[in-house]
Amino acid sequence: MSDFAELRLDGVRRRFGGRDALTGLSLTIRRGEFIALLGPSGCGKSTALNCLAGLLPLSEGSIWQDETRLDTVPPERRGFGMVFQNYALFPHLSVRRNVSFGLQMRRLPRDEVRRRTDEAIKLVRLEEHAAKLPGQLSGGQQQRVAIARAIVLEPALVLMDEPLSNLDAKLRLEMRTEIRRLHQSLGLTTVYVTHDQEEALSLADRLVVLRDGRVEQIGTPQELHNRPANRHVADFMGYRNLLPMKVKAVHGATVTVDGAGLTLDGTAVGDVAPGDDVVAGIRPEDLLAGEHGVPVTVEVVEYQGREFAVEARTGEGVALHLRALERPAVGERITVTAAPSRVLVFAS
Amino acid sequence: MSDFAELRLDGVRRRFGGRDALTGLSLTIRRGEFIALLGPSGCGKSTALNCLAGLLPLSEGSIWQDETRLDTVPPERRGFGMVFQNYALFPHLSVRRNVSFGLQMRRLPRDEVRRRTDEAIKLVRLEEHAAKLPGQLSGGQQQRVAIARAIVLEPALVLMDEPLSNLDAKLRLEMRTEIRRLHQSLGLTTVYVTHDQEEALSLADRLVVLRDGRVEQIGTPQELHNRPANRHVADFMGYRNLLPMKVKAVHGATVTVDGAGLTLDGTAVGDVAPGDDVVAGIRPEDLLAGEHGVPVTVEVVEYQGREFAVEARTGEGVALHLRALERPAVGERITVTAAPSRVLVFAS
Amino acid sequence: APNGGGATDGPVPEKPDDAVTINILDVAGNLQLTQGMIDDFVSKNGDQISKVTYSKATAPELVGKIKAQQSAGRVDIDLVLTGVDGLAAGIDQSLWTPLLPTHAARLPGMNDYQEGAAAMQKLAGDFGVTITYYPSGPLLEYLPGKVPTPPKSAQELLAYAKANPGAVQYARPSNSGPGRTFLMGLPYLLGDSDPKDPVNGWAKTWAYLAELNKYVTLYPSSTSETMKNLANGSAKIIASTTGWDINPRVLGTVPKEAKVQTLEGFHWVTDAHYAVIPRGVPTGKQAAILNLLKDMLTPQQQAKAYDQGYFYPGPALKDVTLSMAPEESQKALAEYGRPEYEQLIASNPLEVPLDAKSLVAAFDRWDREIGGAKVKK
Amino acid sequence: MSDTALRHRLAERGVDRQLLLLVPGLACVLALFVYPFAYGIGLSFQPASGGVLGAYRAFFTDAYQRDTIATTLGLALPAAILNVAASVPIAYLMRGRFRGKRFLTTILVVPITLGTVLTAEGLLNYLGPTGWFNRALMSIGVIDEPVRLTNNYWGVFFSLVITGFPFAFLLILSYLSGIDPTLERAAATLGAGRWQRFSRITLPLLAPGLATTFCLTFVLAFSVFPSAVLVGDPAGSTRVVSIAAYHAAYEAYDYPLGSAIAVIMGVVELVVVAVVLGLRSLFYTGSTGGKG
Amino acid sequence: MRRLTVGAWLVWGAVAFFLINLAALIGAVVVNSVGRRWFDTWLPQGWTTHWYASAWKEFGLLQVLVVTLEVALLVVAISVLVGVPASYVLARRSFPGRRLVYLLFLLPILMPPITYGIPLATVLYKYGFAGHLAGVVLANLVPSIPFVILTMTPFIEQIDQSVERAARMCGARTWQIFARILAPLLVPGILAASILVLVRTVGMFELTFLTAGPDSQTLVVALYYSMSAAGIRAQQSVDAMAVLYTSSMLVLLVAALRFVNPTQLVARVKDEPD
Ligand SMILES: Nc1ncnc2c1ncn2[C@@H]1O[C@H](COP(=O)(O)OP(=O)(O)OP(=O)(O)O)[C@@H](O)[C@H]1O
Ligand SMILES: Nc1ncnc2c1ncn2[C@@H]1O[C@H](COP(=O)(O)OP(=O)(O)OP(=O)(O)O)[C@@H](O)[C@H]1O
Ligand SMILES: [Mg+2]
Ligand SMILES: [Mg+2]
Repeated sequence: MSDFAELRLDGVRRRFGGRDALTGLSLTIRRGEFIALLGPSGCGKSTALNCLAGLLPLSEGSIWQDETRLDTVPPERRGFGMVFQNYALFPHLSVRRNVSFGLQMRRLPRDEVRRRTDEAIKLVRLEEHAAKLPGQLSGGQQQRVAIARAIVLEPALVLMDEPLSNLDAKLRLEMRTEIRRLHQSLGLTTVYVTHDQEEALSLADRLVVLRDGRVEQIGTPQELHNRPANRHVADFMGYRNLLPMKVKAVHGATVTVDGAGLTLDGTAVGDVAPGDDVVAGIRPEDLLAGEHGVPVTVEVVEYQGREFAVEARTGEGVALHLRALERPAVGERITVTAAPSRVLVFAS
Repeated sequence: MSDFAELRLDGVRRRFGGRDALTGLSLTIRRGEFIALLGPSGCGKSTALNCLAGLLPLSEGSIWQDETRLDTVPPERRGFGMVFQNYALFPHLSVRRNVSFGLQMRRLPRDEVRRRTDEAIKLVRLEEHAAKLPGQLSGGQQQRVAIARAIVLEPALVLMDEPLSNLDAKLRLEMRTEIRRLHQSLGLTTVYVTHDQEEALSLADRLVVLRDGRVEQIGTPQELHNRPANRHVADFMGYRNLLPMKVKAVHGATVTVDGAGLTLDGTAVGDVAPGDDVVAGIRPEDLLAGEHGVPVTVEVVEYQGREFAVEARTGEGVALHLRALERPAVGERITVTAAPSRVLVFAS
Repeated sequence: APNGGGATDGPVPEKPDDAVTINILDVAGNLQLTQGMIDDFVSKNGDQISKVTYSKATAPELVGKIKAQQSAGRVDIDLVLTGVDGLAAGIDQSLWTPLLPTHAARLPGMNDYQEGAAAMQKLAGDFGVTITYYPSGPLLEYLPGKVPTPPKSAQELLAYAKANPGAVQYARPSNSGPGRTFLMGLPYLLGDSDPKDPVNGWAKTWAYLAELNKYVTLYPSSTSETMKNLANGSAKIIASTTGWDINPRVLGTVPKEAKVQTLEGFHWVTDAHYAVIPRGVPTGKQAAILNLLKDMLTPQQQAKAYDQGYFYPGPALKDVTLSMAPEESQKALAEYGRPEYEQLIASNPLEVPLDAKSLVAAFDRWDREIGGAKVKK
Repeated sequence: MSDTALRHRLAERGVDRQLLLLVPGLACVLALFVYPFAYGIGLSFQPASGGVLGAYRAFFTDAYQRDTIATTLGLALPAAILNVAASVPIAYLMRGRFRGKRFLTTILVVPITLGTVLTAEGLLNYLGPTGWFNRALMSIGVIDEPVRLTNNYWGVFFSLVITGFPFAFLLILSYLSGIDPTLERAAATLGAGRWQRFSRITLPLLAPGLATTFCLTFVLAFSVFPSAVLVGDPAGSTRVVSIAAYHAAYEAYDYPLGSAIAVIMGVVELVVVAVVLGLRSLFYTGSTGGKG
Repeated sequence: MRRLTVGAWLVWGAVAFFLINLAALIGAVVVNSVGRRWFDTWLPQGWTTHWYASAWKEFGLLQVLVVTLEVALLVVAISVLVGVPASYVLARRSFPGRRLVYLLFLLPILMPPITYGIPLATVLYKYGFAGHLAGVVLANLVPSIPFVILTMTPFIEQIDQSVERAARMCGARTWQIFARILAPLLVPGILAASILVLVRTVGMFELTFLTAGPDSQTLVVALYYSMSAAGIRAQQSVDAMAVLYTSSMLVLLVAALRFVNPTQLVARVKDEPD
């Protein structure tokens, strides 16, 4: 198995003891793409990845690599690389021998093993640490070993299962750039699992949002960010204000909703009719303090470097999250509005 | 021990087997303040907190509560509340009994225990879960139990040791607001340990930045954000571009530095003289694409919702992190500049 | 314990002041025969003995235990029932309270020992009182179905073993009564120079055992094992004694039809059980024990020693006949007993066994040269 | 003030009043283990004859005594090796979760409850010349003479296997489940087949556990006493050291010799354990991925 | 679902062979203990429970069982009382000499009981403990206390220390922490250790054998005597006694396995779903 033009998952389903962990995942991965699987804990992300890697047999569906059926091939013969959440480095082997393990399994000539190992170690900038055991490395370094080990085989596809979740904030940012760089410079095809929307947005060419084992939406980061398909995706995409409301009027794509003492104009996502219960989603950064609008009382103010994150409450007691450039005083009353194009109305 | 006007740490030092984990921490905490201890892993944050709580004896120095010496008082009699990183809930006691534990230790009358427990549980909105065991709660709920348990005693001081680090991104944001709200509404005095600068900035009235057991800087969030005292603090405060350079000229507060093929004007922090080796710190968001400036090649582009995070490389191979509103193509050449007021020059 | 704290030496009263508790340690399997006698005495003499506790141990531990208790100054074993081995080891280490001749007058039964028992009593010196006795062996036991013509002399036995390798079995002597009786009986059969001196006087015996060893595949570590093998046919001829002949057949371990055979020119090597009192037992208890022993050495009580052939015949006294025994004994022995024993006992010489030291030397030599010879060096 | 300073200095090094909690345990071990052991060593240097080393000389110059060491090692080493070697594949197949695992584990661990006597009786009854085993073999015609499996080396060996295997199995199962299963999966994605995953990842990580297990099983087997008497040939091929020690102390009343033999036994065993643990230190001995 | 390889078939075959033989071995004893007479045949010539009754009577099993229970409970209680605090310190604290102390606690488990049993018995006899319940209990403490320490130390280690600190911050004194927080959390561990110690003590032959007196024999020792002491006994009643012994041990073991996951003896890991 080596290179391919596309990889197709076709109605992939996996059950655990009668419960579906993943249902009907259909997805085509093109060569060179960076795909992120995104979703809350337990939504089936790892299950999907393991099915793809061959570590879990499918309950239904099939996986195709161009015209070859892949789901009956054992993992060791799929030729994919995988980076595990906790890295899964072999604790008894040095960095060098961790990286060369896969090459040795292929019985490549010694010289080639040495050459390619050195190259991979250099790529992840671990030359100085090549002789150490994984236990002697920091989290970020271990992470890099795991990546080197996966890519040294020049795999057709690299799978990564929340590779950054064990790192601290600063390192996470750095490693994120690193991963994207490697993907680009080596021309890899990558499937990346994460529950962090920021990470997914910043890394991927396309995102697959999962919930309860089902696909909620597939699209580019922009698509997901600006037009989440439903309230769950919106919740995940940073629409922190999700207000249950009722549709009052519909004018084309623009709907007027009210509820909890608020009246807003927004853009409908999906079909809504007057009288429907809906959820209006607004990002904090789209709620602007202005002359006209809803009066709210400032409750909590947080400094965020440039701006202030504010939690405020309407007269009816609904909490709203917004941003302000100047620090408002706690208890101050301000008015806020949002552009109708920035208010998404989801059928609930 | 109960209320106080201020709490004073005076040259607090703690050694572990000959190695200093914390040296010369002097700090005055005023009633009602929210202090954050910030620093990378292993810098002595938890040590400082545990010394304050009385869980670790001091090697040197003293702690004073107004005029009473506190460092010889055992923890159970200092009357402080503490929220632990992993919550440290009593796994065998229900939520209610976790919260009431401290009251029972004080041998308060039954009625009062019940009343105050109910109140605290209501405050953190866990009424429905009062009878459950901690193991049956989600991370955020456990977090709230831990807070309720700490504040039910109406402690003079609440200590929190990275209370949010085990939560996922979305929940972390919510709980952060929650903690700030409780601090404000109950009029608590809080000392909060974190390694996340964003968290520290958004929560605290004053920040204490630690490194290797030493205080690097104490100040308000704005002070730290805009005027970090040295390169380490800057690194922590999001100055992602830290470029080693040489001072070319000094004109009052403005210095001209160059190195690695770049020449920049910046603002000196501390004393610098021409010829000095310095580090220039620039936040990614302060590096602007413009007509004139340094030409760089785009290497990695990450989508971040509104803007794009870009890693680019100068002709001399120095990596720069910047932001762009439009997606630049990888490989594209652009020019970037930074306002001199936004470039900080640290003596190194 | 009642009377536990009284003086341990000085004159022994006729009776204890108060009823005492007696702890009896049996290292010889003797209680099987005598527990009935003791219980009987206790039930009739509640004023002397309020309670008896019985316990069992192996002979090798006896010395260590008593010695340790004596050096700790707190002896809580009041009466020991032992075979020759334990008795002798205790004499050697001066563990026992001398009972004779001081208390000879209190034990009139001792005058009525039968011939063999009287010889055994000599071994006990001043310390032990013989309470049961049997002539033991050596006997050969076989199933007539499997061995139609049993060997009649030592040489025939050897020839038989040679012809049927693995068919002859005796248990490791140091673990087995029949095993050691066979060992001690051989010098008489073979006409060795000094049957009482295993080191220098047993030349023929050791040679014979070594020769026999070539055809013995197995020395089980207990007599029960040899009995089981006889029963299931994996052994054809095994060493036995009168008691081991009768009792296992009663118990059903060995088929009823098993037969015994003696070898030409054989001498009985007798065996007995003794009662001894460790040093350090309070005089009150000593008095009670002496009264108990006196009672045990009466013909009515001795008849109980017939048991179910466990130590056949069992009584140490003359003229204690089977008809005096409890009905159960009579029934068992009527069915499984062998009338020919009476004749055999009467017409063959009785020999006392080796003294303890020689016996240990014999065991050691047997272990090294016979039992251990199978191991390739 | 200097008192608090000292207290602080000690506390810095981890010495404070809580350490008193160790005292009862330490006292017990010192009084009941170290003291008797030292006493035994002392006793072994005071034989009735032959000077300070007389008891040791008596042991080593007498081939009959000396050979007990070889006999014991000849029993204990193969038994311990077999127990460990047999446990590995079984435990390996029982990693992970499957239905009936607990039941199967329980069944495999049952021999712990048998005790020496039942094992001995069972072996004598079952493997004896007319036991079911020989009967079965003879009735299907594999053999026509009963094979002798008791009252010799094999009887003791089997009893050591029966009593030692469950311990080895439990320990190894436990060590194996301490190895992070994702390591093998990682190896699979790197192209390692079943055997390579086992031999290059699992086995090396298990090696220290194997060494520890081997030591513990070996200790059990090395001290074999009752079964050597009951199913063995205690005068011959299974005259193990403990029989010699028991004989010397409790049948010949030669306490110095008994103690000397016990000391020799301890030394031989510690040598074996030291060799094995020495080999163990050649392997990686850190965390195996599980939260240990 | 998982396909079995040849190797797996071989291993399961070997396991089955072992288990079949084991079952037959146990069966042989059980059958013998209820058989009337059993010579050269497949099965005995009749059945009876008479041997159980005679074993009960002949070996004074009631008293033996009482003694066994007393010894086992005392040993368990003392070793838990002594061992748990020690393992607390070993789990929680690092102090100079910690490794030495740990080694000291490890040694009695690494040494065959008979090597220290003989000198121990001599010493216990010297001080007048041996031959009584006290001596048996003391001797059995030697491996039991270290055993409790070794099993409890990892157990305590995995209880988050900050729970104790949290209790302290709530105002609890040291003893309150022990009584209200640690004790309830340690119950499963203590239970597991206790049952394992119980099983070990009931099964411990050497030490009990060397130190037991007439009134302090436990079941194993009585069993050994019944097989090796002088006198004629029916094998069947010995077997009956062995069956009684094994059944009681089995009950204990099955109970133990309810509390201890056998796979988590040395390493405490969460069962990873796969
Ligand atoms: N081996 C298994 N046996 C039973 N259920 C399983 C198993 N593995 C996963 N599941 C269940 O399948 C569902 C999906 O699990 P999966 O590990 O794919 O989630 P995830 O999205 O990776 O979550 P996380 O972010 O926590 O890793 C969960 O409900 C989980 O409990
Ligand atoms: N009990 C201890 N014994 C020895 N060294 C210790 C101990 N506790 C902490 N240290 C050392 O003291 C230093 C400071 O530790 P501390 O726990 O205060 O760091 P921290 O800032 O809280 O780090 P983290 O963010 O990882 O929690 C570290 O180098 C640590 O290794
Ligand atoms: Mg997952
Ligand atoms: Mg910390």
